Amino acid sequence: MRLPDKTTTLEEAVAGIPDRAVVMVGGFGVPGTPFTLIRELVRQGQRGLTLIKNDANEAGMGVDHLLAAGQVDRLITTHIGLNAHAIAMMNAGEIEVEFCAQGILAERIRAGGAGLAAILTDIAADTELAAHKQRVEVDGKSYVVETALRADVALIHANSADPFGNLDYVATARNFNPLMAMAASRVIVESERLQPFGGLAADDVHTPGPFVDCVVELGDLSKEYAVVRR
Amino acid sequence: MRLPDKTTTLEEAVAGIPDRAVVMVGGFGVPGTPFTLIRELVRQGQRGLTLIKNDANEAGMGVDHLLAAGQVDRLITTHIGLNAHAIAMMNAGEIEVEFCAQGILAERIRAGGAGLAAILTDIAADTELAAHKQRVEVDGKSYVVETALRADVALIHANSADPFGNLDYVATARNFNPLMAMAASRVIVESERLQPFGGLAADDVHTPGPFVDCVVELGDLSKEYAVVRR
Amino acid sequence: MVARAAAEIAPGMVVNLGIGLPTKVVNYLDADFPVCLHTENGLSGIGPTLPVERADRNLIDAGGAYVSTVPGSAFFDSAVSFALVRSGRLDLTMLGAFEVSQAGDLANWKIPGKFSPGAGGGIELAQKARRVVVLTTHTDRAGNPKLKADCTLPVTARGCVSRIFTDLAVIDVTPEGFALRERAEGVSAAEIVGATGAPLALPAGDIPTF
Amino acid sequence: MVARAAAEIAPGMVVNLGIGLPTKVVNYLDADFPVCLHTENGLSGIGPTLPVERADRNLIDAGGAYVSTVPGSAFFDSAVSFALVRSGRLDLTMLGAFEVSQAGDLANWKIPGKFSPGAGGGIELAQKARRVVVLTTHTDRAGNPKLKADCTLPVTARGCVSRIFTDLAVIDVTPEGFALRERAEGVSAAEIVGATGAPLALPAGDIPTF
Repeated sequence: MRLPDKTTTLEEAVAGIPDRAVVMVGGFGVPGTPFTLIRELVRQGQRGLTLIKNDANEAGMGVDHLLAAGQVDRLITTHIGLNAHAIAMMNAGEIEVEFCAQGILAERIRAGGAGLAAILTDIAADTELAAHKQRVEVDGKSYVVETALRADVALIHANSADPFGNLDYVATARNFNPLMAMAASRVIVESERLQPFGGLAADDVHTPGPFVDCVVELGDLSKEYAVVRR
Repeated sequence: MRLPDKTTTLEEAVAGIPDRAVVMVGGFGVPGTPFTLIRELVRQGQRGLTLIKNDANEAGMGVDHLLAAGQVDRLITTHIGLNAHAIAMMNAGEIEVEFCAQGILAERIRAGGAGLAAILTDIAADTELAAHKQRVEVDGKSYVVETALRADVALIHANSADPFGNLDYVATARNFNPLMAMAASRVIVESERLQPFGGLAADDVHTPGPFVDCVVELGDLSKEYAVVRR
Repeated sequence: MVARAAAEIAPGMVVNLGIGLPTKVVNYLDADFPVCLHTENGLSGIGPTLPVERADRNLIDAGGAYVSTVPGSAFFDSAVSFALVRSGRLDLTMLGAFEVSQAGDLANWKIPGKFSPGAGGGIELAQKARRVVVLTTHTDRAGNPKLKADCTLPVTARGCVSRIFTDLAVIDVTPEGFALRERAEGVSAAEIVGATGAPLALPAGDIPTF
Repeated sequence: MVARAAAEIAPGMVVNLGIGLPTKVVNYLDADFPVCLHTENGLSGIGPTLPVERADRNLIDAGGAYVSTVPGSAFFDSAVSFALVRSGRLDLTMLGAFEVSQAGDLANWKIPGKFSPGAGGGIELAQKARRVVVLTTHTDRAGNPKLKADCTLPVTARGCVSRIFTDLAVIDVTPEGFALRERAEGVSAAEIVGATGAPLALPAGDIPTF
């Protein structure tokens, strides 16, 4: 026995994404955002996408390219305050935006990755975010039903990967990546480094290979990955 | 700023456990079972305990000492097939046993650690394990409500710890330990090694320190930790 | 039978081999065969089982055997391990059985009054692996059929079993019930029908042997 | 005001400092003070903020500032980060506010028609930290009170705020409503009452200053 090899090219990896796909995109701000996969999705031009991402990056960066190209119908997110362009598109009705409390977005994605139907929580119960959501009473208390989120595709940025798709992340670039890497039918990874089989210590793997479908090694990183000078 | 120091003695750590406490105990078979903490709990003699543990270890090992000493009223578990003594006590009505599907026990503990009220799942829906559990309909499908589990105390076995309670685990000794280390009001850790602050790489921490209350460094390991010769 | 079952594993699969007979399937996989073996206590990429002298006290499979790693193994906690199972990343599981019904219901965890150790991870493996096959003797020790019209024991999961490998035959569970696919060398179709506790559809023409 | 708020932090606490004013509290903590700062994007043990030249591109806080680690820091994913918050491991959070009601309701995430970027992690911090204190100017730019009988803006969480630090005063939310605890040096109780949009209970005797 040996483990399967899932390395592929950027073009092939992204070509598997159909129009109208639901696409999870890792990252919280710059760290962990798969800028190269996003750029390729812009180049290939799939349309009618639903994006699930913590934030909308900033204007002119990351998923904003998908918004600007008119490829996105819907965005499920927690906060888009750093992208005035995304707010303008939302206000003009050019994209539909569903806001979620940040930790609940994380849990809904994790629930999808864990094969659960939903979680029950009291978070945001008093707010307009949960105003129209189903409620369930358990042991005499009322909870909001937060349904699991799954996607057709997840775009993941890793620090290092082996050919089987074992991944690690670095610092706060971890954020939503390991959650989304469990919650999609097709998990596509861009990795700053490609290690040989066994190159990641088995105890230090953050995302186990069985969750991953395609591994793309990054060459030199584009400027989008760099420290943002404000 | 510096991080707080949570190291303490074995005796002090366990002395905080009251009679009738709900106690989670890490481990799956031998690996990850906190044998030293269990032995101290036997020595101190707290009674009327509810244990939450994947298995009942084997007769004469681990939590079986608590069962034999009559300290346990109730056991929430997935499989006790390797401990004939535990099965005999269950059949004689000397302990009450609640069985749970293994991954659902893991998720119920994780839900407790994540501050959720419950998860909705179809697992075991057709079996007697879920026969008397609440059902909820979501999007036209019926799901079992599996309520979150929390404990008064969690007994955790780590490979290494720093004084703040950052932990790592090794190999399959991880199992339920990181889940239980999030799900108890008081989390007590026995660690094979005590590292200085910064001795664990921030990217490789399996349980972050904020979840942990007490860290006890183990000396030489007792025979219970060794390879089992059958 | 175990060798025949091993042929069920396709290249690239993630596979969980249940305790008992299924574990032996690993002995029939080629060194160069691309497959990932999963054990629910928290390991993907199981390597060979080790003798006690070379065992790592912290490295077991769900059955308690001292196993090893391969290049590319990963360890994870029990929640992640079953997340993998429930979210559809487990392509195949091979399980033992007390009974299998013609509807594919599986009973393998409890014999009321005799054997009630708990289900462990069996329910999730049976219910959520993309394909569930059973390895079992065709009849129990008393000679009673394990393949039945209905399960009489508490079920593990309903309608989950696709195929059954026994010492006598390979049998598929179809929408019409049990269908004989292959017979063991030297075993007749009539013997198999006689040892099966529910109607068994026979193929037209010769029955392949294994 | 920020210095006064810093005194709210007790030794051993796990603390999340919200974006804006609260972040500055860190400047008033002693090097030897035992505390763990948490940021919801996945770090416990925040170290000093770094200038751009020394920044690590992968190491930010939830507000996007380039921060650093301390000996004993840990990184984790967003699910673990909020598990920590929701399960009661966050002792204290300091948040900004648009409005606080006399019942302790907090509004700090949305001004309909003007500012609707989403709540980020604010709802969970407000709802689940063991203690929630607010740092804010006493009035908005137009001079209108931010402390009100009821919130007029969409709430973040109800009944969550324990204490409010403003440029004018330290005010507690009690079962009977707002209660003045301290006043800024040179500010009279009458000024504070005048700038507060709900009844404010005054202490008997002298009012301590900060």
